[in-house]
Amino acid sequence: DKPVVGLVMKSLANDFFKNMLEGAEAHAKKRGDYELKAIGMQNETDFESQLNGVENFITQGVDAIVIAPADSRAMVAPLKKAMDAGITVVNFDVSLDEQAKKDAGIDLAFVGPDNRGGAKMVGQALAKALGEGGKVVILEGNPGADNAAQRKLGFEDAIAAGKLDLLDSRTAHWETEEANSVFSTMLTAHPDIQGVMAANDSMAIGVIKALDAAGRSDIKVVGFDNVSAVAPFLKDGKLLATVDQFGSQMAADAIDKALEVVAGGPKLEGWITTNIELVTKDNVK
Amino acid sequence: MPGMSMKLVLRDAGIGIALLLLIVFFSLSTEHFLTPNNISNILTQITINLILAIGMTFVILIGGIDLSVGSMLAFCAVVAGTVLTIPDFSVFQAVGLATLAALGTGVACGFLNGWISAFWGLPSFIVTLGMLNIARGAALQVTDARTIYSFPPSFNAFGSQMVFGVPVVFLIALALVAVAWFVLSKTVFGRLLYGIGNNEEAVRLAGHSLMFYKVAAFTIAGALVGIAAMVYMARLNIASPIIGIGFELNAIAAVIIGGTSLSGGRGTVIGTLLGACIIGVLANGLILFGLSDFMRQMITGVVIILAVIIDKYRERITAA
Amino acid sequence: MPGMSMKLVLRDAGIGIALLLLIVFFSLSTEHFLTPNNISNILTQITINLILAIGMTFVILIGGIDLSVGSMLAFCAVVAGTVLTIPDFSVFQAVGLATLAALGTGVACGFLNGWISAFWGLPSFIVTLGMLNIARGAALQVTDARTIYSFPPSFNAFGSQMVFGVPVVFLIALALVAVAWFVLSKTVFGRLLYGIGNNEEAVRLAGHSLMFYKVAAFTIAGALVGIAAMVYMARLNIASPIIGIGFELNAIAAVIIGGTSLSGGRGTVIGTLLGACIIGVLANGLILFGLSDFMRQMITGVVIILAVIIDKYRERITAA
Amino acid sequence: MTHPDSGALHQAAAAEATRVPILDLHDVRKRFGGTVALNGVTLSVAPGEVHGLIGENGAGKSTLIKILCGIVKPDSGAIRLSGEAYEPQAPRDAKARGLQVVHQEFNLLPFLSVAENIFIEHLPRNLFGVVKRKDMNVGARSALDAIGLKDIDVSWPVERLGIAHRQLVEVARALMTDSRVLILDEPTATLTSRETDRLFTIINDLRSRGVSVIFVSHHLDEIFRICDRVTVLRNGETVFSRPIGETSHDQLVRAMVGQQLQKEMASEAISSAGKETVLSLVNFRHAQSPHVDGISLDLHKGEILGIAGLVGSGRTELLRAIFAAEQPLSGTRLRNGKPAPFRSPREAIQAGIGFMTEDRKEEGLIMTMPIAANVTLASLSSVSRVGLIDSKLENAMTEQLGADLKLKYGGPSRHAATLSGGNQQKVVLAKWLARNPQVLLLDEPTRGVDVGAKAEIYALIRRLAEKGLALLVVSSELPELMTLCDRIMVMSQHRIVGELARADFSEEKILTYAYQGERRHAGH
Ligand SMILES: Nc1ncnc2c1ncn2[C@@H]1O[C@H](COP(=O)(O)OP(=O)(O)OP(=O)(O)O)[C@@H](O)[C@H]1O
Ligand SMILES: Nc1ncnc2c1ncn2[C@@H]1O[C@H](COP(=O)(O)OP(=O)(O)OP(=O)(O)O)[C@@H](O)[C@H]1O
Ligand SMILES: [Mg+2]
Ligand SMILES: [Mg+2]
Repeated sequence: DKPVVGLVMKSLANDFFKNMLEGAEAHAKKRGDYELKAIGMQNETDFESQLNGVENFITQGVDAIVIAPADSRAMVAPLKKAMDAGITVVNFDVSLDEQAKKDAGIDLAFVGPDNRGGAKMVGQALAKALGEGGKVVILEGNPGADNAAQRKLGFEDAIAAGKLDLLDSRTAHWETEEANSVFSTMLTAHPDIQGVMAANDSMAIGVIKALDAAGRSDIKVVGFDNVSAVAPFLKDGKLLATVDQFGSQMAADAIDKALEVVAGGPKLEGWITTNIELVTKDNVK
Repeated sequence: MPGMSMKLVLRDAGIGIALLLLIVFFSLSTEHFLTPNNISNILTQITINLILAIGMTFVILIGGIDLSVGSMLAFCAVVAGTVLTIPDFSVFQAVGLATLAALGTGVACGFLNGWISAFWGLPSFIVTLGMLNIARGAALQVTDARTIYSFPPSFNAFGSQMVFGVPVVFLIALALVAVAWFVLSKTVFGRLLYGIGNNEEAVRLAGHSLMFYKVAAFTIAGALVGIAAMVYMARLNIASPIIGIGFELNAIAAVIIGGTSLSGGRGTVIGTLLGACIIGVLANGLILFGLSDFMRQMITGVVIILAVIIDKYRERITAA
Repeated sequence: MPGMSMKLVLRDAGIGIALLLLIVFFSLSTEHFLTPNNISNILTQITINLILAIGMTFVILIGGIDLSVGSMLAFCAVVAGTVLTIPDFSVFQAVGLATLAALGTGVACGFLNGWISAFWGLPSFIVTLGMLNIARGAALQVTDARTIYSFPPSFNAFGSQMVFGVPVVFLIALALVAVAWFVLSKTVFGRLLYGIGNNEEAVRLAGHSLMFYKVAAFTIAGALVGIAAMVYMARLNIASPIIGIGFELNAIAAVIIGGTSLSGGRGTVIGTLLGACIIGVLANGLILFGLSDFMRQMITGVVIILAVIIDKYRERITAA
Repeated sequence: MTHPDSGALHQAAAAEATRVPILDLHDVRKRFGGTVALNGVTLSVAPGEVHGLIGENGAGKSTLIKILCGIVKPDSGAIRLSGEAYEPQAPRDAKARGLQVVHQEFNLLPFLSVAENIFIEHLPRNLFGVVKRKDMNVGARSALDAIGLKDIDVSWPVERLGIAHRQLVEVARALMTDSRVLILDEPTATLTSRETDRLFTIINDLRSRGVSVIFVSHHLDEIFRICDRVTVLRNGETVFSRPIGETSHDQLVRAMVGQQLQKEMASEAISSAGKETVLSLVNFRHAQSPHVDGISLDLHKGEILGIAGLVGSGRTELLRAIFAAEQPLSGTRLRNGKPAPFRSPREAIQAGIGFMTEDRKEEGLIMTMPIAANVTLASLSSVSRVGLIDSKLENAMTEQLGADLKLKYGGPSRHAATLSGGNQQKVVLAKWLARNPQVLLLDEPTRGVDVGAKAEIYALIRRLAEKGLALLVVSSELPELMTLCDRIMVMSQHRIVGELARADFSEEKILTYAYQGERRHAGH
């Protein structure tokens, strides 16, 4: 009968992974030659439930596990266990840590976007708009989250490349309300802010609302993820740019790759990059 | 006699002293803290927590607790958000109906919380922990995890309206504090809530229905969640099923820092107001002070403890 | 007389009935639930929550609460993880020292929780809420938000070791349950903890030092967090400063579902074991059952409430 | 039932009193905010002496005791124990120096077993700190046997016990440790004469072993029966301290209240009982009752019906069931001849019934709320308009009832917890009087109330009965029932075993009935 694919994602209570799941489900329906089982986790840092999910999949004897790891290191050991059980494993969205893979003695390809590159891309869009010496602040994602760290590095790359002046960098834990509060306060401390780099669009929305409330239309904001709620802001210029990672496609691509291997295809290797795209007023849908 | 009245002032001031110390400290140590702009920022930032904490005060006064306010906030918001984005209504109709929807959802959830715990005699901790999961799941289910946005601009404008530099939403919260204070300290209803928190059995044997008052306290908390959800939407112009995570802890913290006893029967909503101010001032001031995120988190913990220690110290002095 | 003993069995079984119903339901409705593999999965998955819940039982029995266990878990883990990755030690030394470090950190934080609340007479809710922030901030600060990894392979292997299909870490937790049960029900120390939860003043009037017992309860909870941190590290092979968020609610839920009164003085650690099992079985079974995540969250909430309702219903029946 | 003859012991005590007093208080003072609780107490207790401490409600007896055991610190004054300065900082210090106390309010651990409660100070343990449960249970059993509490199991949680049993458990606990001074704050307030007799046997035994006992009671006959010496406090001052042989009942009363008391109690009461039945029970079976046929009785308008019985005979249960505080198992309750199937106290109250419970701390008062709030708790609608409390009205009502009941209090806004025990009891009574009920159920109405106030309360009850109020009074004090009631029913083992009309009242008859049921039960 049909091969079973276990899809392990992060929090499904999140537009990004929700889109991803829907993409995967549509894909499963379209192909029709495999069975999809998907799980998510309770929240961003709930490593346990991903671990439990992988263990449950091993118990159920799925043919392939396609995983967006919650932590680039924690998931290495359970995935090794899955591989030892003869399950095909594909890693997507967030790359497992190279060193950790080496230590565990596994070799696993990565299908996914370049978070750091994407952040640099959107950061440079801001740098271009501000010019050299532009004063910016960063709103970081959850401290300790791999993609948050990658995006922060990407922003810093852009700051270095564009010779921007970084005034402050703080976390708002990916959240709109917290971003709103934290940013209003940052704006009080640094009234001369010219640009804001938010590590996701939810926080960018919080920033935009804070700017509205303060009556400041001179400050430029960039985000990340291209969630549908920012489309109006891109159109009216309140959001300068964001990055689309095509999440709905990403899981489907990874599943395709996994099924190829299950069907007897060659082992995957290296980094199979997926598309990212800068979204601005010009190309927003 | 002057010593006596001094003591009374101190007692009433209570946690106010800790708040004052914080304000003085941040005024002296940071440049922007006492600017009108920043003050109105702080007031805006306090608002939602304060509204939730008012409702929480009712629940804690009867010896209960409500862990579900964060999830309920999300649920109320997405229900109201759905109504608000129905295209056929005028702004006026849409906002009116959305407010009713938010209140209705909050009241329904709060009622369930109260009814289940009172009827079955279950600890409200567990019942509202259940509701925490149910309301969050429901919010995700009805929206399919998507954010609702593009509310009427005039609704959004209301969220950042100021009157003499004071945010209108904060004035609403303040009005709610006043109403809650009146209800709790002047009415029969409030008196009996305190009574239940102190000695349930005595109140029951005096011929009052515990069921009614318990359900009422949770329902009031639910209604206030509905109001908080509307304020959230007006401020941020979105309604998402994942908002409000962890808000319950902040609301409970405001109530308890404000001197209300977790075992019920003692406390005031004025204390809750001060408690919410402490939390808000601390969050704002520490950022202005320029501490790193991690240090800020540690110091927040330390100051929360210090604030209640100061309150305790004051109590010891006035008792002596 | 047979009716009588039946009643006693029912009383002791308590929440066990709810657990049994859940197990029967999932066995019948899903394919994989009762497989040896899945059972050992469930047991592994329960372990950490169970260890934390044991400590929480001590704290709740004296009428306290500990909101800081999740943050403390992270703090203990990163401290122990740092020790564990010091290159110069042998595996044996490293694991030994790391265990000491985890225990020491947990004990120190727990002691502080207990001492501050007992000495100043502060509600433990607020003190441990402070500690929640302090420990999390400290964990982030010492690691600069980085994950610590690459522990000795043999340490990691230990985390997934099985004995007759039962995970070793679960056996450790079970041993801790046994010790805690013994301490609480058989020793003078344990009985006085119950006594304090019943009526603090009476215990004080009987000439005992409340301070000692309160501090001890929180310190024990801290030590158990240290053990849980080691288990976490052995299982996931990492130590991250952001682990354990929200674990306190799960631990408290296990204790209360297990029949311990949130106001103290009543409950057993066996109940806690059953409560942790309910939470674990539910999480596992609902995934196998194939419900969508959102439905699963809602059902989790409903079942938590139902479980305590069943317990209450049983109580009413046996009381009659 | 022979009262232990203590004549010989008196002489021994008198001889010892000339030696160093074991406890010596000089000019001890204490004030709480504006209230002066102790205003110069001087007291001296000799070794092996039973020292009676009496005074009106609020005279300062309990405060004095709290000072002695380290709960409250005195403002000034000197205390010496065996000649050495004594300043206890905590209850532990007092215990270490050999003082044991049974407090007026209970301090038990409701969910722990009776045995654990008795041994809470020193749980028997082995080397590893493990409780020696067998030893503990055996020890507790014999401790309970010693004070005559045979019918309860030491492994029961205390929450299952009635209030009198709880009191006895407290006494048993205090007796567990050898002490030099044993202080008993109104231990007999909830006991029937059987238990009181046993307690006195124990006190005599302690006295013969050289232990000093401070005994607080509002029952002067008890003071004369057991004490070697008596000290009277009035308004926080020692006004009188004398060997028992050199004083008289009247003298003590005069010293306590500062004037001659009217002989209210002895005055021959005229029954105002009417024909109209306001409350009747038909085969009414309360929750703990083992008898299918239940209890049947009629209560008439203006009647004062007493219910006597031994501790645990089911009197409290009966009142609770009438009031629907607990649902009865079967039977009918009629109010003015019509069936009244109340489902909750609320409905009982609406039908004009009031119920003053025996346990003021757990069921009667809201300790941390103002006195006024407690007084109006059951009649909030009459002090409020459209749900708003009229605090002027509320205070007026409180002051009015406070005056009627001779309440000694700091002001209507003070917390109930600041009142002395007897005054707390009056507040509970005031709560029900404020409602003007037609039927009032009273469970141990004068528990801890002093003689003067008791007379006032009796007079008040009589006046209310004359106005048509029907009262059902449960009391463990037979003289109280005999003074007050028009009719007395005797309960034993959850059923009515006898009824006496006023003309036939005598302690002997009542006790015969009460014990009769007991014997029959034992015979099974
Ligand atoms: N904590 C307190 N705060 C304020 N006043 C108090 C407090 N404790 C006692 N008092 C007051 O001190 C006085 C003495 O009270 P105490 O309890 O010693 O009386 P008592 O002689 O034991 O009376 P009773 O016979 O009614 O038990 C009373 O007026 C009482 O109201
Ligand atoms: N929940 C319970 N479980 C078991 N026995 C109980 C319970 N409640 C009361 N009893 C027992 O029922 C009997 C009747 O108690 P009740 O309190 O009515 O007696 P009483 O005559 O009023 O005596 P007291 O002077 O103790 O108040 C007592 O022996 C008591 O221990
Ligand atoms: Mg007293
Ligand atoms: Mg009774």
